[in-house]
Amino acid sequence: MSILRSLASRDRVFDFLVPVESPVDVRHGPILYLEDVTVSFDGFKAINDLNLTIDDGELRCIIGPNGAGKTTMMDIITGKTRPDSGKVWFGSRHDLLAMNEPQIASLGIGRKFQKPTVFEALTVFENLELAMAADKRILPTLTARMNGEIRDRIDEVLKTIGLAELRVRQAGILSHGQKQWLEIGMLLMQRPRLLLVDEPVAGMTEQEMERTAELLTGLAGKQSVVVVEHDMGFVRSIARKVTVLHQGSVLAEGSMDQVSSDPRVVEVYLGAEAEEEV
Amino acid sequence: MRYPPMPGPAAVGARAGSAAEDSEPMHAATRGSWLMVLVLALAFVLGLTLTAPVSAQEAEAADDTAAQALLEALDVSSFSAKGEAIEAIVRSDDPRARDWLQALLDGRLQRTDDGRFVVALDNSGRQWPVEDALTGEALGEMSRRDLERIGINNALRNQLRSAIAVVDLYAADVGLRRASAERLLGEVDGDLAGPLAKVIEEEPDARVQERLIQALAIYRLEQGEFAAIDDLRGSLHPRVRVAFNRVLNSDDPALVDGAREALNSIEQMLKVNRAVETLYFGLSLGSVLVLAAIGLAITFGVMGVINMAHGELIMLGAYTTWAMQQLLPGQPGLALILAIPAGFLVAALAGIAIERGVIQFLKGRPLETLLATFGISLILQQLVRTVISPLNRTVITPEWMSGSIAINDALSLTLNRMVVLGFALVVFAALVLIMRRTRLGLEVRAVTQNRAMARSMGIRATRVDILTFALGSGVAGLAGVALSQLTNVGPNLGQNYIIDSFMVVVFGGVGNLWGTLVAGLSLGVINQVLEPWAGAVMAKIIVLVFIILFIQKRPRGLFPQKGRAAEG
Amino acid sequence: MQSRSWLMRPFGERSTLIFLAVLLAAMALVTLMHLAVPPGHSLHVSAYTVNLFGKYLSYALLAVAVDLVWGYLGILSLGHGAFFAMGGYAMGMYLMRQIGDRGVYGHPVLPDFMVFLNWDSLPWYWHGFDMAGFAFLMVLLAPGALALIFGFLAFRSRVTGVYLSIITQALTFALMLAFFRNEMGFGGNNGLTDFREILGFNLRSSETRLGLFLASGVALAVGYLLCRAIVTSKLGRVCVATRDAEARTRFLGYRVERFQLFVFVVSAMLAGLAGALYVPQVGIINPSEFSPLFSIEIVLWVALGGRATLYGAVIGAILVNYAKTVFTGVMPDAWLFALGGLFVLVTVFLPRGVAGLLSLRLRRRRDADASFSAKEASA
Amino acid sequence: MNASRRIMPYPLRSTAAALLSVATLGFASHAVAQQEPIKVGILHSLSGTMAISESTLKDTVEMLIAQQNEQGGLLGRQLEAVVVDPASNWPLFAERARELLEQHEVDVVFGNWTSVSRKAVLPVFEELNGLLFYPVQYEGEESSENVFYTGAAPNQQAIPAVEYLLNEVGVERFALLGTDYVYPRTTNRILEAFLKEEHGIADEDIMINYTPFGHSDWQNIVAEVRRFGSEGKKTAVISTINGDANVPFYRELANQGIDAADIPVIAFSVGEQELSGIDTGPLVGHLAAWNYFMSVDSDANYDFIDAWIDYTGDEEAVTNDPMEAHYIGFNMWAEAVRKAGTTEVDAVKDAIIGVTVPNLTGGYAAMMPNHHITKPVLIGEVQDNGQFDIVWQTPSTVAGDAWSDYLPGSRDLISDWRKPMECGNFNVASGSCGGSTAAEEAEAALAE
Repeated sequence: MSILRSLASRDRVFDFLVPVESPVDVRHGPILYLEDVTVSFDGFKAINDLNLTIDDGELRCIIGPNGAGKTTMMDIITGKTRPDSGKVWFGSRHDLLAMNEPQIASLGIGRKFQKPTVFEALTVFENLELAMAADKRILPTLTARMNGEIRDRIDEVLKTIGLAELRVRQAGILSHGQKQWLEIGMLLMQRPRLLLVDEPVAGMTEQEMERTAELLTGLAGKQSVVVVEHDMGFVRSIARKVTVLHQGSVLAEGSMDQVSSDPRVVEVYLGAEAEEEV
Repeated sequence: MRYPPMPGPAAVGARAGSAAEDSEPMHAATRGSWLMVLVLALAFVLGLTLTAPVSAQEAEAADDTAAQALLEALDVSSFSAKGEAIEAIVRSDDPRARDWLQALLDGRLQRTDDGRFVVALDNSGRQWPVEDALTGEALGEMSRRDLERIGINNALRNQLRSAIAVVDLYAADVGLRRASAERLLGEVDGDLAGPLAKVIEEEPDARVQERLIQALAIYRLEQGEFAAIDDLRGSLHPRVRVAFNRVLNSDDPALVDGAREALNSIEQMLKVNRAVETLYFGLSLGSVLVLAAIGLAITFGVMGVINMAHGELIMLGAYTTWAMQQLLPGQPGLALILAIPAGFLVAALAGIAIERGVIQFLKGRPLETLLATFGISLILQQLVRTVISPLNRTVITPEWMSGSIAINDALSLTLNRMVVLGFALVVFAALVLIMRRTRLGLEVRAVTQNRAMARSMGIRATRVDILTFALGSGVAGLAGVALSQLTNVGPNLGQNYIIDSFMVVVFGGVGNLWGTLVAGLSLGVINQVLEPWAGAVMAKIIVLVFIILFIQKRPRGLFPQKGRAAEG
Repeated sequence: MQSRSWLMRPFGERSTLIFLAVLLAAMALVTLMHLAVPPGHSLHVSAYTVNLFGKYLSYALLAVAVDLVWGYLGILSLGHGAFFAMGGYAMGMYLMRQIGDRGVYGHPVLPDFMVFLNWDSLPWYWHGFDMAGFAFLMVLLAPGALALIFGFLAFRSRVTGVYLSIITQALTFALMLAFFRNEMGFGGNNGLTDFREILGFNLRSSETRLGLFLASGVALAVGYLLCRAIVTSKLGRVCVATRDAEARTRFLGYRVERFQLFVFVVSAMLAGLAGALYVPQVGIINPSEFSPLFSIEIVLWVALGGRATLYGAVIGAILVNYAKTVFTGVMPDAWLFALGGLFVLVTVFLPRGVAGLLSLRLRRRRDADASFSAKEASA
Repeated sequence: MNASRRIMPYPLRSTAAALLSVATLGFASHAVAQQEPIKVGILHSLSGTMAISESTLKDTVEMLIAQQNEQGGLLGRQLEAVVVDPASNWPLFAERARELLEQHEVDVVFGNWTSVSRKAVLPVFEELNGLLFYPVQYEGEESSENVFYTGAAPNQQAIPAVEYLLNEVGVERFALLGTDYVYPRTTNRILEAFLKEEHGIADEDIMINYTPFGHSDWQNIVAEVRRFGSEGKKTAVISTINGDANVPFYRELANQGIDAADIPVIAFSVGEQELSGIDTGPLVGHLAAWNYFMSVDSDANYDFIDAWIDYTGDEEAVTNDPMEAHYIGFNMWAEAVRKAGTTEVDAVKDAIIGVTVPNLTGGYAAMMPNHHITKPVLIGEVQDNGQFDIVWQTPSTVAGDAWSDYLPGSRDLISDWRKPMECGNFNVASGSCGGSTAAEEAEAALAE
């Protein structure tokens, strides 16, 4: 009986029984490591033994036509979807498949959704406050107080994302672009080791795009960033290494020039655009 | 009237004394005396049937004053006196005797103010068509106010049935003979045994013969005749079992052993029957659940609308049935048939009204629809209370739906529930077809999958919503029509089913008709299997708790919708 | 979003202060008009009316409890009547034990219904209820425990939205059936009644009734403050976050199910407290308090008053029940029409309830608070 | 609405008073006293599930009041009905009772149907010393100084009915089916004890089963009864099944081929009104035990029925047992008021004991010292026209017994509200007032 089992695994009930999360171990290379991951919905293979490795501090762009499994891959990494088979490791110590979303998040994996999701009923300030890396168990949250240090961090991020003067506005009334920014801001507050960014520039103006590009490239090095994006221009502007997904598995990998010269890629994906661009 | 206004204790006491005598004839012990008389009468009736044409005229000519006297004797207050009067009628060689007894049994034998006896051919309504009990000539209609019924009690009913049974042994109609043979099982006594043996030899119909043999065998068994056991072996009839049990404490060891051995085999077969019966009960309860829930499976499952007024839509269907029977007095069957489309229509229209009036404003706010529709349910209930009546309404069960089909002597399946079971399956099949095969079904599925996309492909989503909701509501109406045959038709009818319906849908998996079917039937069976040892209440509680826990284990029910759409 | 301790925070809100002021004023006024004004005078408030108000206040507390989970957590519980009733039964059992040998059979220990159902000894779960302390503890723990178990199962398997509403309804329905059974030892359909005294005070004296009225008022105030403190804390904001974007909250590292469970249990305990105050004032508790209909009615109070404001819940509870008292008096048949109509109208035309009518002022106030916290933030 | 007045509920005023004291002056009228009419409170549910049964009782009392007023009222004062609606909600019953006694200061109350509602109002009537006339057959085990029980106690319905089955029908096996609440529970326990002790019926010949309110799926239980009845002994069902559950129950009986002649069902809570909602065809021959049937042949009854039909203006209107109980109760109260020359509660309470008024069955009903009345017990067989044919009745009237002789708990208890005893639960064994178990079980309890 599931209840009994869950009662048996008491760590899910009592916080103090949760083993202290050890810092991510990246001494031997990659920070994220997917091996032979496969997941299917009703027989349709969204991910088909996918292999992917992200190095510490790397900025990686992932491109691919619709239905290539980009979002599903993110779901798997963040624990939202369980793969049918395969391995997913964070550093060399944490098996992500054994964890749920909050645990993964608290390990330092932050995610920005394709569709910007912020807490519309809360103010910009409060959104950031909630995102902030802190003791997120019940009582500490209940008794949490504001202090100068926290404020400074929030202000800092507010500046970075350029929403300083909107801090007391409800997030619900922000423009689409502003929401994107706020969400990125929430990621920054989490101080993640690995950022998963799904289509960050959708619905952004040129200037906003540039700033986003700066931001992301700026983050790289301190943190590892994985960007899923359709906008080729944007990808070119930031990408060092690009991975092309097709039908749930890696089609090609390398620098933008390498992949865009890869005939298979051109055929399945860039082909169309290349012609347009000409 | 039985008793004049109550005077002092003494007088009443005396009457109570007579009341004690009233009950005399009902004790089996005293049956013999008048059964013997019967036999004599029979010999005669038999004789009649041999020389029919001649004796017919004689019968016509038979002295009506004597007959009048026979009937007069029935018109007394004391039941014992009536009992004697009935014997007298049986004893009289009057060919009309059976008709009188039957009329008396059905409460159709009436006395007019001027002392004539008439038989009401149909005693429903205020005006009854009657015919003269003696001459049999039709007397047109009479007001029930001008007629006084010759009342009988249970004791007399028993006496009459046995009497008629014996008469019917010689009836030409095999149906009557079968009925009488059934009746005589366990009623045979010394006086009847002799002639019965003769009847058996002459009986052409095998079934009647077999029955009569058993009937006789029971008597023989009681007389301690060992051979009788073989005639009775394998019969599941309760009376046979009773006979065997009686024998168990006889002093003839051989007989006792034979009886015990026979009993054991009977018990074995009964166990099987019991199981089949429980299964049937479960399925029929399940079919009710399915009927009640299937409409919800559409509105809730497909449209995601929590329609708390669903129960009241069921209620509307039931009331439509009642209204139909009011419109067509005397034809409950026809009314019921017509109520099926009518009930569907009424409920469907109500559904459309609800959808247009409230639900369309609450798109994407399921919890709010829950509250709003709950309000509607309250209004509908109170509406029925004020407009129609707070009292339950009488819905008549047509002949072809009452009674039960005997599978064997111990197992018989009730007809009304069998009809409902079948009805449920038909409705279900129809719905599945609509969803799978029709344009509407296609559009419905399209809209539920992806509203915007469906729109852009030119599907008028609003129209689909209306139709879907109307369909779901209409099916609720059908459920009401069926339920009117099983339970009260009253303002609270809906409330009793709404929670169960939701349980079934959630348990089966939202948006999955098959899930609803399986869930409904299985819950019904579980409930009925539990009931005998857990009791009705506990059974219900256990089922509820089971569902609650099940939802924890599988939040999306038995047959969840899979795939990306359902994720997160 | 101030830097003071979470418990003190509500006192920084204007709405809370206004609410407390009004509540206390009303209590004082009623007390005064009951005691000081001589009977027969038009301003006299009779014991009957005091009793009535006491009932309304306990309902109001119940509504606050429901608003906490529905308004801020987005969980529409159709089973809060169950927690209310359990608190009521806990109190009822204490009051039954207080009757002692004054029951019709004069049995020193067994309540009357047990005597005539021929029970020879007290069932185990009745022990201890002769002690006020234990009983009052149970008033909180019994509903709390039920909420803990039920919530734990429901939230960890992520049963949400409509499904949750429906199984909460199933829960209270199952409990109703169970309590109707006489074997349960809670008096079956007749429930618990014929109470004599509470903590030594005669329940049939108007002084005690006034006391209970005041107690309900205080309980409401405290409950309101507690809920306010919760919703203004960071935890409160996590709840709102969960309500609006559960998945997002998870990705931020919050164990959503635990926050839900915590608030759910707190709410259940408040409901239990409300029930415990309700029972001695109406003088009977029976399984009909478990009926799903009652639970849904509670939700209506909140909806009418306005979700996610807490004071809206109080307004709603008092309005609806007052209307009920009036309607069932003057035009009984119309009551269900009125109630049903309310359900429809409020949900369709008044999604933010009475409180929503003051929405303009509300928004201004919220901005005020926000800028206030902003000032603090930049300070 | 002739004599009755729908009053604005008091809370309206007092809230107004409490919250905006200005507006209230208009309402102060109730304090002004002149030759006031006698106020008769009516406490019957007019909405909710119990409205089915109770609303007709409200009309009955209003009719009786109207009739009384036509005869010049009481003590030269007019009677005035004060109607409130407890809406089938038990706590609300207590609240309304308090409203009647405290706000409207009624002189007497006629009301309640269910046991639980009576239990709910009991403390209120005792606290505020009111008068309640309770018209429904009930489980007994109660005798309050302020309540007069004009319905049947178990010994006025259940016991005689079972004796009829034993002696007249020759029943040897009994299936006791009931809805799971206090009335069936107590009645069945009394009957069980009675059958075993008085008639040596064996355990295996008694089957007891309880079902929830409004139970609708009777397949299993009826099948069980069928088996229970096919053991060769004459079997009868004693039904304390309540209200809505009856229709599906009788339907199932008929469909499974159980006929009144084979296994008669005798019901204690199915009367004319309930039958009006049932297709009586299948029920013909089944029994009911009451103290009154509409088919009773007496002038008093015919007058009452005519009056009732005039009052309701409904040709098909039926009368039933609780209506007769109110008829008796009302007349007893009126008689007592005349005797006492006042409506003052204590005076009426003393005066009413021993008062004798005609009942509708052509006899007389007397108020006993235990606040129960004498009644004849009638057994009727259902006819297909929805009426009952009276097939048997007790030779003389039976006095209601508050405390059953067949329950260990109440065997030694008697109730006598006359001076000097003035005790509702006097223990003849211990010779003390205050319950059966007070004396002996105290030690036992302390020993626990």
